[in-house]
Amino acid sequence: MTRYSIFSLARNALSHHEGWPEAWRSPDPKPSYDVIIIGGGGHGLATAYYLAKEHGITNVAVLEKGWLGGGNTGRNTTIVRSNYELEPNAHFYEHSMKLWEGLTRDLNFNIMFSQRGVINLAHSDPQVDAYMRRGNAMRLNGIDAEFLDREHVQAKVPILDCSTDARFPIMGGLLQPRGGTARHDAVAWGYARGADGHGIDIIQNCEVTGISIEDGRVTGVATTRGPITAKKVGMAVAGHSGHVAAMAGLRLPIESHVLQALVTEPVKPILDTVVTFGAGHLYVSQSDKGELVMGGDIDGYNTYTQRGNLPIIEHVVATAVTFFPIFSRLRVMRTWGGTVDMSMDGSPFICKTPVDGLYLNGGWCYGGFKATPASGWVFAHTIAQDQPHSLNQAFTLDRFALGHTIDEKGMGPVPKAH
Amino acid sequence: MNGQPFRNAEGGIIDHDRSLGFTFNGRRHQGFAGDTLASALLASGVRRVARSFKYHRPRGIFAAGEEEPSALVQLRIGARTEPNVRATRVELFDGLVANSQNCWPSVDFDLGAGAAWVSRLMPPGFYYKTFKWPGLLWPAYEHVLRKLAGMGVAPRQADPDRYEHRFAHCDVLIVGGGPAGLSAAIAAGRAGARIIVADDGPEFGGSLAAEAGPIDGAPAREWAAVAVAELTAMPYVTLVRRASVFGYYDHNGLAISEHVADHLAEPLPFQPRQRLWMVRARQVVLATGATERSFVFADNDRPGIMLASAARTYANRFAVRAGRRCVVFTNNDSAYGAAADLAAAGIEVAAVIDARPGDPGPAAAKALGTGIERLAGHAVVATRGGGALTAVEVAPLNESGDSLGGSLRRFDCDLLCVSGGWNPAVQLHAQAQGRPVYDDTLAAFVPGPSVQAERSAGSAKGTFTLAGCLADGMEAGAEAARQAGFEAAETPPVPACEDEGEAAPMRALWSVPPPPGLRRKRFVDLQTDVTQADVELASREGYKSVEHLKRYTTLGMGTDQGRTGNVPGLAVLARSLGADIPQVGTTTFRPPYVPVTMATLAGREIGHHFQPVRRSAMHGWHETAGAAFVPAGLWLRPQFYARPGEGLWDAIYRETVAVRTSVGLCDVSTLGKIDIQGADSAEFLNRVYINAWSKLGIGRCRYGVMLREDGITLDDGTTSRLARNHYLMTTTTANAGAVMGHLEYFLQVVWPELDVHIISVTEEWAAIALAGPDSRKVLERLTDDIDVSNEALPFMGVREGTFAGVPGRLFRISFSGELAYEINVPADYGQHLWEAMLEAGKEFDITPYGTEALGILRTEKGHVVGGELNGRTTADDLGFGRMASSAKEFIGKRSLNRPGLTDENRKQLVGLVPADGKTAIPRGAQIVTDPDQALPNPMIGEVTSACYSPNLETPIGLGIVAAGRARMGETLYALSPMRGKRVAVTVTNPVFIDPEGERLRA
Amino acid sequence: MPEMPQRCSALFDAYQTGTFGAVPEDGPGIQLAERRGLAIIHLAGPGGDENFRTAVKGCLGCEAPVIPNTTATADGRCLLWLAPTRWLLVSARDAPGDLERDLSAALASHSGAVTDVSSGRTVIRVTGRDARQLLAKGCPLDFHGSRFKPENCAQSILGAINVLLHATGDGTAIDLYCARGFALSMWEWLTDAAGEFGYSIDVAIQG
Amino acid sequence: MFNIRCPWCGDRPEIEFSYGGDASRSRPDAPETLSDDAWHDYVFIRDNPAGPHAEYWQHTGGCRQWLRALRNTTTHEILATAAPGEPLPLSGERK
Repeated sequence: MTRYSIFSLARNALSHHEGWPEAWRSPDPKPSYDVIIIGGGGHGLATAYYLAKEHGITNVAVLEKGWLGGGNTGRNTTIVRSNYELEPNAHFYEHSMKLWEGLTRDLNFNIMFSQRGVINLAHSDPQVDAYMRRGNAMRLNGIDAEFLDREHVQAKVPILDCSTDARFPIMGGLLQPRGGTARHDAVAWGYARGADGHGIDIIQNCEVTGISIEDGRVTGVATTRGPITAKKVGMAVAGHSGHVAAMAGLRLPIESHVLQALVTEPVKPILDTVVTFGAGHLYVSQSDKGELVMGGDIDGYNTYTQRGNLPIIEHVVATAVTFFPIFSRLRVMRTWGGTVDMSMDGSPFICKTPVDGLYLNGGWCYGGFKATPASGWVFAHTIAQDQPHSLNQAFTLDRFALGHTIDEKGMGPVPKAH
Repeated sequence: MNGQPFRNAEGGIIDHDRSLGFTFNGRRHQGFAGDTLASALLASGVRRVARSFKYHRPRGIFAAGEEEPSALVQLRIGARTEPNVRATRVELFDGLVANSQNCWPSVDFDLGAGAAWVSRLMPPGFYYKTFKWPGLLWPAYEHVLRKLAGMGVAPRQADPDRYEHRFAHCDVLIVGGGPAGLSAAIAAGRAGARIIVADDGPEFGGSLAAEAGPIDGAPAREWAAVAVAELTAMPYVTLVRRASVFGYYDHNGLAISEHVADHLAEPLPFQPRQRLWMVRARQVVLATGATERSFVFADNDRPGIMLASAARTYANRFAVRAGRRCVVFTNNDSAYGAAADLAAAGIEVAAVIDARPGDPGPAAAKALGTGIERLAGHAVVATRGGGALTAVEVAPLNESGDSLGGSLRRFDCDLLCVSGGWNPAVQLHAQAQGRPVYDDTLAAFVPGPSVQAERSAGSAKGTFTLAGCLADGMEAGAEAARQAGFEAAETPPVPACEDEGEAAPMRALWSVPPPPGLRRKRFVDLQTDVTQADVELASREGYKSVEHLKRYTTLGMGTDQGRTGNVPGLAVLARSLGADIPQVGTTTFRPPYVPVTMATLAGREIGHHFQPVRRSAMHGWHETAGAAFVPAGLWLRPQFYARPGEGLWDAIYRETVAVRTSVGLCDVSTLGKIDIQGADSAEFLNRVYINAWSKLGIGRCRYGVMLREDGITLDDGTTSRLARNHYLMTTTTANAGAVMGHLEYFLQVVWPELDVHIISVTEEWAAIALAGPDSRKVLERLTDDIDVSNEALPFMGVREGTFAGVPGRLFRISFSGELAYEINVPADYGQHLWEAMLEAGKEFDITPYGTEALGILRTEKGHVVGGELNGRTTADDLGFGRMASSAKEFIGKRSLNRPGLTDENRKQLVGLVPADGKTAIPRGAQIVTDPDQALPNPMIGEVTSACYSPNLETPIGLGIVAAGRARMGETLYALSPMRGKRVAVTVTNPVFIDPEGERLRA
Repeated sequence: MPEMPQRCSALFDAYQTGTFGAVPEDGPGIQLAERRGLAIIHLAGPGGDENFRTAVKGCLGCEAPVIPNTTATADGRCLLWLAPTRWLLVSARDAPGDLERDLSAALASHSGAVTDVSSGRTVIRVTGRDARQLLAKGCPLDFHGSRFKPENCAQSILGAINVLLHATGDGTAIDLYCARGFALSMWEWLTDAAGEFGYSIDVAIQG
Repeated sequence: MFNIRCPWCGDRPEIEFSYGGDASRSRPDAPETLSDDAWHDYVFIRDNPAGPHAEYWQHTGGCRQWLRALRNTTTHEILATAAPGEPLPLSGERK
């Protein structure tokens, strides 16, 4: 694996960049592996990478039905944060944050992690209290958080309409300074290159069509490129967890919904922070290219179409123009949708399943991208050790039966509400 | 003609008599009515219009329409400024101001062009490989990179214009008003169908306006005018100009952005600038045309290089010569007509370079005529020039197109017209879930089978002759009408066009090899500055999927969505992979097809109208009294009423104390109110609440708690029995809508057999709480038909009667814990009653109080609200466990036996007081046992409500604390690191005032 | 005991007659007027039950329509279909309390519910040549004359506000019913949207 | 922007409706007689199919009636709608 650096770039520039090797191989699947990861998105690739790096397990294949990073890794709004209130989430996402902070160097691939801060705006006293409660929990969990009152919000984001007579006046905001954004595609590519460097086979255009189980234990998978046996199989296919798990006879507490996002045409820097709203659904940041990247609520019904509809976009944009009046004349350039696993409490699953040797990573709702490093890290641990790490021991399938749900929003088993 | 050296004195469809002045980069220019900014700039001889995104190379005008990748400008100044506007889409108006963007200090001398010098260090993905060390410096690098990127600038002020939405319905929506679209409209319109025709230009006709040959022996534009006149006379036809259909959604829902007033300096009074149409069409005809494309060759981006069709449009439509001397480079017949028109307009055509070794079709050959040199089997391989084109190099091309033969020949020229073939505009078809298929003959993607009720016609379908487009349109329009239910629709006869003869096949040529030894950039995508070498590098590095290519190189990610660059990019990728184009496939086509302003999408529901405001019947009084308002869902509620000179907390404490010592009144109209009638009403209440309702007497009310199906508390409130089968339920303000939907679900879906009718009467009744020790005395002055004595109307009693002359209902309930009542009257009388109560209470110094005082009063009494009803607490957590009936089934009961819900360590509602009796308990604090414990410090609870109690003269709070009920008297710590506060708190009973309830029963 | 006071409309403070907006030469395209003083009663009951229907007709003189989104009118009283078991009774000639009492009495032996909502609804009449264009700015219904016909009613949304629409008489006037709390927002929505066509606000209609 | 055919009001756009989730299961008549597992499945587990999906909607922006729809989750085609007590055509359910 060629190390990337300014020196290798300069050296290759001399030969007109004709000497760069492939970032990862495109091997044919072998008949058998120790571990198969279904899903070549960020989570699956990170899992493979950490299986090799942390656990020395390299006889691993990542099977991807399309192109790697082609699911929600390439469709999200690139936000990274760990501003959770409930303990299991807080510790897990904070572990992810720490991995993010070292990821560029760990992978020798600049994933352009930009800690520009994430602000959640509050528009009423109860919301202020709720954010205060969350921020205090973060601080007591060792996570950075600050409360900005209206004047400080205005100073940090001068283009916000902070007038006191606004329809939903901004009363303040919860800031996580270490939050920010990362280049989403690069995360998949960096992990793919890293995993490949450890000898892991990343196999694109290979769809899993069946999961083989004998005596309650997984033995391999059927694929469009033939059967492959494996001692352990991990599913990391969020958005499609339901029907992949169904191949193993499992039914999940998950619905698939579409989450839409959009970007505007690029403009010179006007927004240096990630901003989210408590009145109307909107989160927005500005990419390094200058595009404003926005997301909002899910469309609110089961769908696998990976495309959305106009009303949600209208709402997202109306919210944006209301709070950022200068956005009005900017133009939306692209909209798209991603299919997300909405779980019954808004929190994920990283766990063993009732089938021995079969592991589930899914239920990410909106939160999958920022979880990528820790998700791979603990999933690798769970697979390698056949037991969860303390960071993911709460993210089980049986938490509903046991009454130990992790419900940040308190909306109950209504997936569209999380 | 002064100042317009490239304008012909006659011709085109502009108004030569109406001169318009405009300013570009600070220089004054002239154009004519009917011009676009691009045509006016070309007429004035302005060649360099923009700088490119990455390398800051000089760029000119490349196209004449929406597909323009290069000539992006900053249009207008001040609050109406707009970045990244295609000069080709701007209709000229007098006083227009435009500037080049992404360059400094000017478009002619741009320091950013220094990027070209280090461009070798900037292959695709260079940033992934660098800026990693030292890690801390990435923010600094990023800061610089962000400023370099970004193209135009956003306005600094709010938008002064207005934007509208409208819904529309039709039998047939026709997208595009060119030859195929107009034909389709005539066919469908004559059949009687309700149709909408949307065209993105200022006038209908598309290429008929100037580029097409004669129809029925007359200029094509006359036929178009007759067609438009016929359509305008049809009552069911809507023609929408300047309207781009940008989104094709489910169930034939299409979105149009109409530029109502962009062609004016500013919109007329009350006129929207732009309008979003949301159309539901039974059938759709896509007559969206086709986009010409270029070739990849060395330095193919200089100002002066232009699509052949664009140069033709400038000549024919605008009477503008896009250059003095031109070379035409083509691989198909269409450029010959262009060459002929350019020659006719007075441009010297130095040569036609045809990549095809053979002859063009007869019509093309005829158009070319004699006297223009034609080089067959040749290609333009490189260009010369500084800031703009000065010459091209031409060489013979071998059969496979991958090497050059013979020697270079140079043609001096200032205009190179390129025609690499045509891409049918399949985007909307693809958005409608159609899958475009690759047509080898056309070397282009054409529409595949339709999934929704749509069909393509004309060049959008790959039909490139005028007669073919007209015939296509007629057939598509008639077919669409038939499918929409107008079965008798006939295909009108196709008017006579000139016989164009058989066109010679095109030669699929994407990229021309460079002359030996010449290493110059060969652009695939002009807007994103992606070159052939970039595409090849991406594929070499493993980014072989077309989606990886797009993301790694940014090919097609520009504001033009790769209109001209995508297909050549696919071809180059295919070649470097050794695959063919269909194998490589396309990226997904996503809305919007053309960029749409955020304002158009937002419409009028922004700012103060972002969401409607819900107001109580007494809102006007509150406003007059100077209340501060707080949003509660969509409601605005009075927060407090400060008197002149009074501070916020003074007012709140005054209001609070007034209730405890004399009497106050509060607008509680926002609470949800649900009227329940029917023989099974009590049974229904039994099923939805945890407690029992069968024995509630008429004229009595009761507090109830309802759960979600997972056993968690959903809502609480009182329900009153008004008559034998008639109840009135109240809900919290926040949950009113959710509870109504929940109850309707169970009545309509689960228990349809119950004889119960429910209706929300929240809006019918104004509700006023009257609270305080003097409240009964006030009440006695308001009503004379109800005995309000304690004996006649005890706590939790309900009566109907008359209040200040208005019939209404009286509830003896108390949220504050004082002797209190709630009076409901029809909302039309709400303000009357409110004022009458103020009058009646005058001698007791009756005091209106807002939500802040209400919050303190209920905290003093230990009543729960949102912080406690947080969607994670059970009824038992909140102290209502004993209310749950074991004798009956109720919603959520079955979930209560889950171990996590019966865990004795669950967080339970408790009261909190500061251990020192005076330090305020911070709102939003978390509760720990040891404040000095190293992080992470385990939190055993949280403060859910906190305030200063002016009645107890001490801070108090409510919290939910693990096993809290077993901790009475224990000292814990409320920590708010966000506010830098830590307070020792003692756990108490959550009811601080009158725990025995003597006051409210007084 | 004081006299029964006047009912006070939610639009009382905002209501100002006159002509506004970009009025074309042939006059404003929209006329707006509030209907005040109506008795509006919500009626629930088994629409399919012949006895119930007979009782309703006996009391009101008009049938409870069973075809969705249609209305029935008799003698100044109009029943608008809301749902299979729900109607809105609107009368310009009855006092709300009397009508509620009479109807309740007539239906006493039937399943059903009679609820006075006269105060809870605000009614705005929109007329003029651009009336349907105006409504199409915020309501997704098909307002074409062949789809939304005279004496049709429909419940939908206008802007973000739930609304009941009734094409009264020959269909040139459309009455909008919205919840009282939203009335001012809807009024602002309508008057803002109508500016483009020019509009007049006429004296409120009593009944 | 899809339309849903309200069994009473006819085709109306999705913005008039509120989603009510999976309608392939119905609430058990007597939850107290159900096993913990069966109740857990009812409250929390979904088939979540890629294809026809029976689901509840409420016409909240219209007649406020709940209804069931059979909608293809891969195309958004509405295959059928029905009032709550009526059979949902094409869904394969047993009456």
